[in-house]
Amino acid sequence: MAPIARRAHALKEALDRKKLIPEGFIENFTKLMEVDWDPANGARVVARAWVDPAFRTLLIKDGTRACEQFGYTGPQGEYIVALENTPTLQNVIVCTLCSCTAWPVLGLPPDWYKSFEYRSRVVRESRSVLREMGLDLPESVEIKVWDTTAETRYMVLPFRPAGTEGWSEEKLASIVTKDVLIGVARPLANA
Amino acid sequence: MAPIARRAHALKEALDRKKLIPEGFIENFTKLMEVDWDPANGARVVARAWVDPAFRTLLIKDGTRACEQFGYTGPQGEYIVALENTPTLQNVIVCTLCSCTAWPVLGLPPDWYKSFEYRSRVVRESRSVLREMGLDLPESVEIKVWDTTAETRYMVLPFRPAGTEGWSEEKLASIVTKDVLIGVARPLANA
Amino acid sequence: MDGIHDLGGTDGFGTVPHHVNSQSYKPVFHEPWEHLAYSLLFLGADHLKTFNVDELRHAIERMEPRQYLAAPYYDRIVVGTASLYVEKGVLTQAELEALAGGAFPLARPQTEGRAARPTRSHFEVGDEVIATRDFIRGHTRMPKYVRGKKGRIVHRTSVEWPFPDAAGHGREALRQPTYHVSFDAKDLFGDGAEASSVVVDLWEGYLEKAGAPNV
Amino acid sequence: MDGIHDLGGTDGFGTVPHHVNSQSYKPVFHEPWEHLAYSLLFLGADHLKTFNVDELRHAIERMEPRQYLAAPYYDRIVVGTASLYVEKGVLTQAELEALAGGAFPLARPQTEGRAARPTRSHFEVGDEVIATRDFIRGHTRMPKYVRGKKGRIVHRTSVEWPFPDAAGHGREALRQPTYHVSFDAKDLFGDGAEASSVVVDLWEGYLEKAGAPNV
Repeated sequence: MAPIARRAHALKEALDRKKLIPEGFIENFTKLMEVDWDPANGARVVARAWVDPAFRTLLIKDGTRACEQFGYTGPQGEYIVALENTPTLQNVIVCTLCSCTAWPVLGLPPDWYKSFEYRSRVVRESRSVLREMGLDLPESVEIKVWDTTAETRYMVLPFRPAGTEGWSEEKLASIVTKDVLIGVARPLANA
Repeated sequence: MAPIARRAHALKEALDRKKLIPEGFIENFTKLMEVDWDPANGARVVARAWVDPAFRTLLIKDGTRACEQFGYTGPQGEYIVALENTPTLQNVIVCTLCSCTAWPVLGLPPDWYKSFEYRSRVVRESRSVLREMGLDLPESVEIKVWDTTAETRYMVLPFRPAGTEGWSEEKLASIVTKDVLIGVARPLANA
Repeated sequence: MDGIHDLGGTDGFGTVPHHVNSQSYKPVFHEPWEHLAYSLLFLGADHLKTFNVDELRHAIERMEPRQYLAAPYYDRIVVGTASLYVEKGVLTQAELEALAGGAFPLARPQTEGRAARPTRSHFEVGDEVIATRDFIRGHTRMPKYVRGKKGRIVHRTSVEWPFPDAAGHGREALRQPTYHVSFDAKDLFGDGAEASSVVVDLWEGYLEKAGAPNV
Repeated sequence: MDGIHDLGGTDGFGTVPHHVNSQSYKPVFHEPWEHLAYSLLFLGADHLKTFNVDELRHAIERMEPRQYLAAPYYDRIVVGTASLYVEKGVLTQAELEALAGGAFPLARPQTEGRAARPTRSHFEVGDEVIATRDFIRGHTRMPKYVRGKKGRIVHRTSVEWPFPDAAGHGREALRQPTYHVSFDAKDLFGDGAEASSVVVDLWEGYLEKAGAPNV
């Protein structure tokens, strides 16, 4: 088998020779993926929900519309549902069948999210998987796993940690990481 | 990863250095595998059952004892059950979990029997698998698949084909192949 | 299909290769060819309309299982995408292999797929439903770990999408809402289950009202 | 365990690489090292009594799934056998790697296994039984495609064998008969099933009387 770098370039070259790739198409799409789709987007949405009760209500009722207010739309973001954590409930997102994720608000899925280890294990051994990854939840915290098997794209809405009173939205957003938005981490005031 | 030939020899060498391999152990066991365990054994059992009704009754009632009469005993042959075909019933043997087979009467399992293709498909798509392999059974023939998931070791007892009247046991045995004993082929008088 | 890709609940894999919050996630791509995987996929699915994303998912599922398991993620996207360009007649495998200077194995052949059953009345939030006992040879988005299991609807989508078991085969596909169905994790994975519940997003055609016969 | 080895019913694999009666099956081994796989396995299981064959099966199941799927058959036997010699303290992985002149990956770690439930009364030929809904993390010889399914007993063995879910972990194992349980293939694989029935050989501890609650 030819190495994957050679196969990937062969596919591009074959399409190019048939003039099927519009000028700038790959560059523009790559910029979307590398720059525009970013977990900082989701973090801004979460921070707003933490400081604005009306926005929080909208986010939970209609995540797509709430994210649209920030301009976070596009492929893999057409139907966004926010999953609200509480101190005793941790929501965790996976796609066991492939790799579906809310690109516009979370960015492209990270390698570990697409790993066979995560996909196979988190639905069955969620607590052990989270502990191994560094999130050791007490038994009193219930874990709910959301398998992204259709067109809904989930984002986790974490609960605002103690010690963040009076923080600006920007500072609040800074503790909401990609891992927090997937549900394998919780935000910390002293992170 | 070191190539498998090197890993296999390393395992032998490591055991050898600790003087754990008795003189001749590997040679004797290899002779058993290469020479003694042979599908010709099972073929002799089938031929006897075709010409000797009392033996046939014993084979069906207690396959282990019937095979013992020929000296076909040993590992993977401690509990032998013969599965009787009829013109409208084809028994087929598989081991979906690993590779279990009745070594003393069938010989070691062939590569295709141990293939992921056979193990995954024959329980679910038995008719298609047999057809692809060259045994195109009419719909009127029922297929029963036996998964060797415990210690029973199966052998298929085919029905004696027309056109073999008056044949010697030796000639009868000659049309009972390893594939016939596994159940993916039927014996033919004009093979 | 009950393929190697349907990984939920499979035992034997080791530790997830990540410690939380240890990565910046930049750069997004690690190899200079990786961005081509999604770019050329979206070229075909979005710009050229040569295939849809359900077909892409199915093309990846149709990879020979050993190839699927051995290939890194973006390699699988490249193979699935290339398979569809070839199956749709845009490119040939020979062209690709000539340009790659070596073998370029593509997905295994398609099966037929299946149409969605005709629309029935919708389910409501709170309804108990059973995931059908169907064994689908083609594309489906119902993971096998819910087959025949009882769950409760927690959300019905306000949008409808093409039934993937048809769309994934390039067939005309009815649109249906999907449902977030909450399953008790113990019903799915026995006493060792470590979540309280697993919520799966299922097309209407994958569901039957609980209490119907044969469930 | 619901491992990659539990292949019955998995979709996506191609044609069986064989045409009936086309091979002489001689020579039995195709590579000069292949006979070592079984010889050194039986050295450990039979002559040295270092481990049993159930443990060997489980050691192979514990191979990293990608390694399992990529390895030829006798390679898997070598890895399983070597893993047990190392786990039992007879050899070390370092010794093996030094002699092999390269990496010698072994099976992933064991779990605990489980004891058989205490003996009950036997089932009889003709009884309807249900394969338990257990999800076993360790070794088991009940393929997942029969879990929770109803079948009928066609034979009870006259011999009893160690319960593999214990024996496969080197634990003291109760002996039980096994039963040839005939399942309607459609119950196992839906309408596309192509056999009339699939008969699976199941230890007594894998079975419950049909009609018991929750089945």
